[in-house]
Amino acid sequence: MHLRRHLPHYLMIAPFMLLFAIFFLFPILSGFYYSFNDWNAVQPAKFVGLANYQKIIASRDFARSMWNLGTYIVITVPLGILVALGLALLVDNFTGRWAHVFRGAYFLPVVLPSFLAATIWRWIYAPNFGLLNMMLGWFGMPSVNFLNNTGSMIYCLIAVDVWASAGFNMIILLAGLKNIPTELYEAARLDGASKWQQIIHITIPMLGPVLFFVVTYGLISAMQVFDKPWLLTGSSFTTYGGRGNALLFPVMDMMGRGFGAVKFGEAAAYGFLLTLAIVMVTALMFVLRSWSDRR
Amino acid sequence: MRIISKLQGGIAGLLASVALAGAGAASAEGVTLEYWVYSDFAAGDALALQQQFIAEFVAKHPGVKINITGKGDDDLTAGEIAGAASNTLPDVFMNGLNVGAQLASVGALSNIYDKWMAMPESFRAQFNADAIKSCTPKPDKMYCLPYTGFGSLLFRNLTVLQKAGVDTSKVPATWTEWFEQMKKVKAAGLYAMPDTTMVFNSVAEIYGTTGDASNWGIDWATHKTRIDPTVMTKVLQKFIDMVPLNSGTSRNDQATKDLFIANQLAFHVVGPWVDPTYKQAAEKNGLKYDFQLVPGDTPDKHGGIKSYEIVGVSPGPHRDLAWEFATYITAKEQMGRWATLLARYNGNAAAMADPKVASQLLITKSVEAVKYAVDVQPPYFVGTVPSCYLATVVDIAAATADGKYTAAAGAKEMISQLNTCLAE
Amino acid sequence: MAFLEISSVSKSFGAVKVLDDITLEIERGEFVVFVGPSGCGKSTLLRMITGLDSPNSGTVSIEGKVMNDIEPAKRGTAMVFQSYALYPHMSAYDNVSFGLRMAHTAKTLIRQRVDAAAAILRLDKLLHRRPRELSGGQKQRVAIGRAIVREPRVFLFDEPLSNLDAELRVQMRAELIELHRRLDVTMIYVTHDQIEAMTMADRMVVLNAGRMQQVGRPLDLYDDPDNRFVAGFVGSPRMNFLAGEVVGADATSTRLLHAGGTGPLTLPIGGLQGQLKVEIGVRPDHLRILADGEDPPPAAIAFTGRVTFVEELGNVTYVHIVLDDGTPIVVGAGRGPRIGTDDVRITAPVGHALLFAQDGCRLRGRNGTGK
Amino acid sequence: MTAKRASATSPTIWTVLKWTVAILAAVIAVFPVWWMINVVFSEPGQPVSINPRLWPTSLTAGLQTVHVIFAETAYLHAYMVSVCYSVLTIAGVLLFGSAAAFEFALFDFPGRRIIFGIVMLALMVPTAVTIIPTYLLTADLGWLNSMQGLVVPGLASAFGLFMLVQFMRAIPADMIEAARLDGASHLQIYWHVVLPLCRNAMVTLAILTFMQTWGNYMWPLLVGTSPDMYTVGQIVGMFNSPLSHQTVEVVMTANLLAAVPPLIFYLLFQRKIVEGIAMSGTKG
Repeated sequence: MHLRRHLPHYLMIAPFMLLFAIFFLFPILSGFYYSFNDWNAVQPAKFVGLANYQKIIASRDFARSMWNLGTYIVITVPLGILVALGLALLVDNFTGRWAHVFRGAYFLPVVLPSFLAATIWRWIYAPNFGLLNMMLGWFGMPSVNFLNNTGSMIYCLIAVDVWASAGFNMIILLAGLKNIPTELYEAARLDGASKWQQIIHITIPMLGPVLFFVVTYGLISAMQVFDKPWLLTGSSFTTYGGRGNALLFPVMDMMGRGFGAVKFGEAAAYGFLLTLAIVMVTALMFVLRSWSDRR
Repeated sequence: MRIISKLQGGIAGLLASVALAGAGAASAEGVTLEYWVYSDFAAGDALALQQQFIAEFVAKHPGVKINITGKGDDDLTAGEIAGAASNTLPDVFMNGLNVGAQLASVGALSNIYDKWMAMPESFRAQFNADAIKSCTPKPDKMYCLPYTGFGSLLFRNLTVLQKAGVDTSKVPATWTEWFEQMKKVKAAGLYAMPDTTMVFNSVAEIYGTTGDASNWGIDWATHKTRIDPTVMTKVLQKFIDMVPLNSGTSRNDQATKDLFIANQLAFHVVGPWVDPTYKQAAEKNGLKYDFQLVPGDTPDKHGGIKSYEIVGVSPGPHRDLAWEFATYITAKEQMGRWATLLARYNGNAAAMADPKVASQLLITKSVEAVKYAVDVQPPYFVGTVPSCYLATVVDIAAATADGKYTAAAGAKEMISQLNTCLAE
Repeated sequence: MAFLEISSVSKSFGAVKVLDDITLEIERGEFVVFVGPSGCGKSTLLRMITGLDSPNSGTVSIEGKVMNDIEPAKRGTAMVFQSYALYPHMSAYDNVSFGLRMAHTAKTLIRQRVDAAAAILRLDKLLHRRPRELSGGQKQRVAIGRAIVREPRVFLFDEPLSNLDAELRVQMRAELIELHRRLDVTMIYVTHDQIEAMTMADRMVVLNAGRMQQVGRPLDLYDDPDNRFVAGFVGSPRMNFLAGEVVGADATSTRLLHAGGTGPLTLPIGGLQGQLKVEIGVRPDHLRILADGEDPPPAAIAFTGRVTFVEELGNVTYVHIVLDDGTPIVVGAGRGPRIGTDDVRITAPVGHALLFAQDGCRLRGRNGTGK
Repeated sequence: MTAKRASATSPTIWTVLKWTVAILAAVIAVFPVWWMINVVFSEPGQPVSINPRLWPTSLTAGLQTVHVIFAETAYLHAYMVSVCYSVLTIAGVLLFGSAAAFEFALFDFPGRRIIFGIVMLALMVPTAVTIIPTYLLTADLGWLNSMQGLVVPGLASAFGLFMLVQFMRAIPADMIEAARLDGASHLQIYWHVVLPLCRNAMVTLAILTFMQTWGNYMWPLLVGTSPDMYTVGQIVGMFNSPLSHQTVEVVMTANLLAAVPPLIFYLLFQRKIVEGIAMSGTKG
């Protein structure tokens, strides 16, 4: 009786869950199994315990990629959201056709496949005659080899990243802005709040839940950054990360260890270390949210 | 537009041929061989010739079908490793010597030593002995047949050199002469060289101007680099010297070709594959260029690197037939036609010596260049060169050029880091 | 056997008891209103009848047939939701006909029934519109139309008027009563608004905290509530309650002291015990303010309080008074002279005083002459 | 006093500033795409160092390149494969995802929370971790070089489920109960009531899925090894390979052609896309 009553529910989720179990859960679990094995995907796996994990954590590339990832996230997530928020506030200040035009323009980069973004920006960053350097030239400044200077590389990536993702977040924040009742602003204006004070005291707090979504989603995807740095540095499975490994990131290192060095056990272990980091960061975000909700 | 048609026309042709072959297979019982090549081998004229080889081979082996598939460099490797893992390897496939060790380690390449030895002496003698040695890491282990190859050449933009007041008839015979010319180019406000510290291959090319095979590569027995500190010191000094002269783009960048064509860049050390692009520019935009051997420290020495693309056979059920096909396409006849059509050097020495082939300047220069050049990542098929090895070489070269190390300190640091990397 | 029988129905969600042993019989064609404060279980009871929830114990039967295991759609009931629950992506016509379409009714028959319902509800010109193009009252009518076309044995309404403004609410009330008259089917109506209940119901069921408090005709409940809850809930403004204590009792009468009172009061309720703490309930309309110098009539309740606030509504004036012990009292007075003084004396005939025990039960006395 | 001054002068300053920033940002956002188009429509053979391509110089040259690429490569066939891949994936993701989301969002049944939790946890595992095991599985099924191999493993989209569940949670329970009272079966409620109600979310998910499958590179590369399964991404990858012999404008033309479908898609459905994404974000 009990089961019969719930049967329709299980039938409806069955196709999804079946596919999920076969093509996600099983691979994840088998990946987890292989992470404790020396495995090149061909010969039978050889159990090595935690050796893969130890090896990765001890390796120079791991430290480097984690350091890069940290730097990247600390800048790109807040900056990206700040830019998106700025754009959203800007668009919100226009009405009618122009609001549409600007909103459409800012969203355009989101539509491009990401390999294109990286390819185009490689040319813009090119030394001497690249567009950016041409502009520096107008002001009499010397050419900078943006993508080959260990100091500037990560910022180049961040710029491309912000360029490509700001539009997406802008749209979400814009919707959040529209949901803030205008009465609040009117009340604040009657209280004598300046435009800036209105943003700080009304807009930002009222955007709280939306910002939470944007930040959490941004963090999760930033931790998996792969194709943009891969293409900006012209990486291949044998050499990746760019000069001085300045654009080496965990997923890149993982792919290199897999398809370059053919150590898939190690790559799987790497993947689970990264997964662990993502789960921890996400959990932290939720803890922070419930903490701030309680206050 | 000719180049496009040459290269990409192939994909369409390829599909057509697959379809045709599919239609034919219905009546023929038997075997289908999957044959994977670099994407530029499966496009345009190159594809047409490959198709002809296939047709000839199939004519002698009725009932056999061969599918040719083109893939980009990295895709080829990923596909072959994935294929090995899932037991869906192509029967015959190409790749670079430098990933040979990986492919052998996952069992994608079968040991063809017995089959090789079973071939008549006349066949075996056709090949470049060095290339064969690269495929044979141990006396009884052989994993590949050499296919196309290259030795780096020095492409010279004559217009730029003339503008800089360099006598273009005087090909630099030594590094010193060459460097003098570079400085003149710079003085004329133009770029002398691409940045040679940006990719491993160009670092290796410059290393070749001083060093040689005896002090290059990895000693896998001790897990130590064979790079010699005194040689590397000299090489690093060259990078330091070249810093003000270079264009900031790498040897492989499209931008470098762009600068060369635009008469902004004097020298481009690279493989012969840029020649079609430059030839096209010569026809269309009046680019004046030639190619020479890369000068070394002494007049009897030359820099640059060499390597081969290889043909391997997978250990599948069609191994015998696959081997037969591999020997067919690498034999003198075919390699001669290949070289004639594309003006590309390859590992079949007999074919290279054929007068019709040797009459092509690019090939004769390549043959010569290969004689002097160092291998990119020797020795092959022994160990997988870790990515930190390649990265370290490039990073220290670049850091030294940036002034973070003196040449001597850079060399010392590089070797110690390389040994650490190999020990990991 | 009654048309609709609810017997011993109990329901709890986790530890919370939502319905506690409800037994009720409803006759065919009756208009029954479930009323009570929010959370009293009235909506849950409605959902038991229609089958959206099932009871933990007890049965619901219609025309003698136990409905517990019958699908909601097959019970012959139709429900109008508080939110109307109209499908926003369908036109009014499609909304009304949805159930028929699900049952694969013939197209012509659907047309007929929808048109008939539309005619009753004056929806003819609105059938092509989407819900968002309809006003609140129109949406309400579409929601009712959706119920009508199913030709149910029982109509269920879950606070259907709470989203309407006051004027429209009054109008819709009248329309629903008219509809009930026309269709002559059983209707069960849930509301927390006792005025709505009073005006519409043939019979009212007052619920509180999952228990049925009293069932009866509206005026019976108004005049003769079974307990303090019903007394307080039915009628507006609420009944006044004065704390009191029985000081003497015999077979026919009770003497008691009460808040604000000047002396013992004798009520014609017999059979109580002395030393009993009680509450005296008097409706505002039965209270009267004594003019200056006027003496209270004999055998009347009389007490003194301070005026805090006067509501003059035109036809009636409510005077808010606080007694010394803080008990708030409302007195309904006709349009009269403005009250000038702060301290007033109030009176009511003893016949209108109801007596409640401390547990809220009505004390009717042994002779049962409550009134 | 200060307030008065501010209101007298700030509108003009504010307006000028607003327009300047807005236009500047628009230029930055659009320029790279504009530049790519200019590279395609320019005199061939002219290096970027001479012509930085601030505007197009030769329409015919660009069209010629496009024509040649279409005529002489399998680009059109790859379009077809990519479109099939995208459309089938979208259809599957929407169908399976919405059916599951319907249950997770609107009903309660034993195990609901834990099952949903597991799916959400999987959202945090990078694709790179699972790609090899998934590939091996697909190969074992004999699905290499087949459309089902390309499509099926990607159908159970945890992200899609998450998005649809978020959206469906906003559907009032009354609506579902009304449908039940109307005699709609479980399936009919799903099909006639819930699906039409979350059309916007479905459109958004379709678009995001489209962008993701269209740009997907690694999976088609592993699964579709034979040329008749090449997707646009793979063909473009061949043009872009590090040692490709192509000149800038040819490579860029190939790139642009890959970007055209999403761009057209965007221009046609801009409003829907933007609204859908806005909704999914604020609901989440």
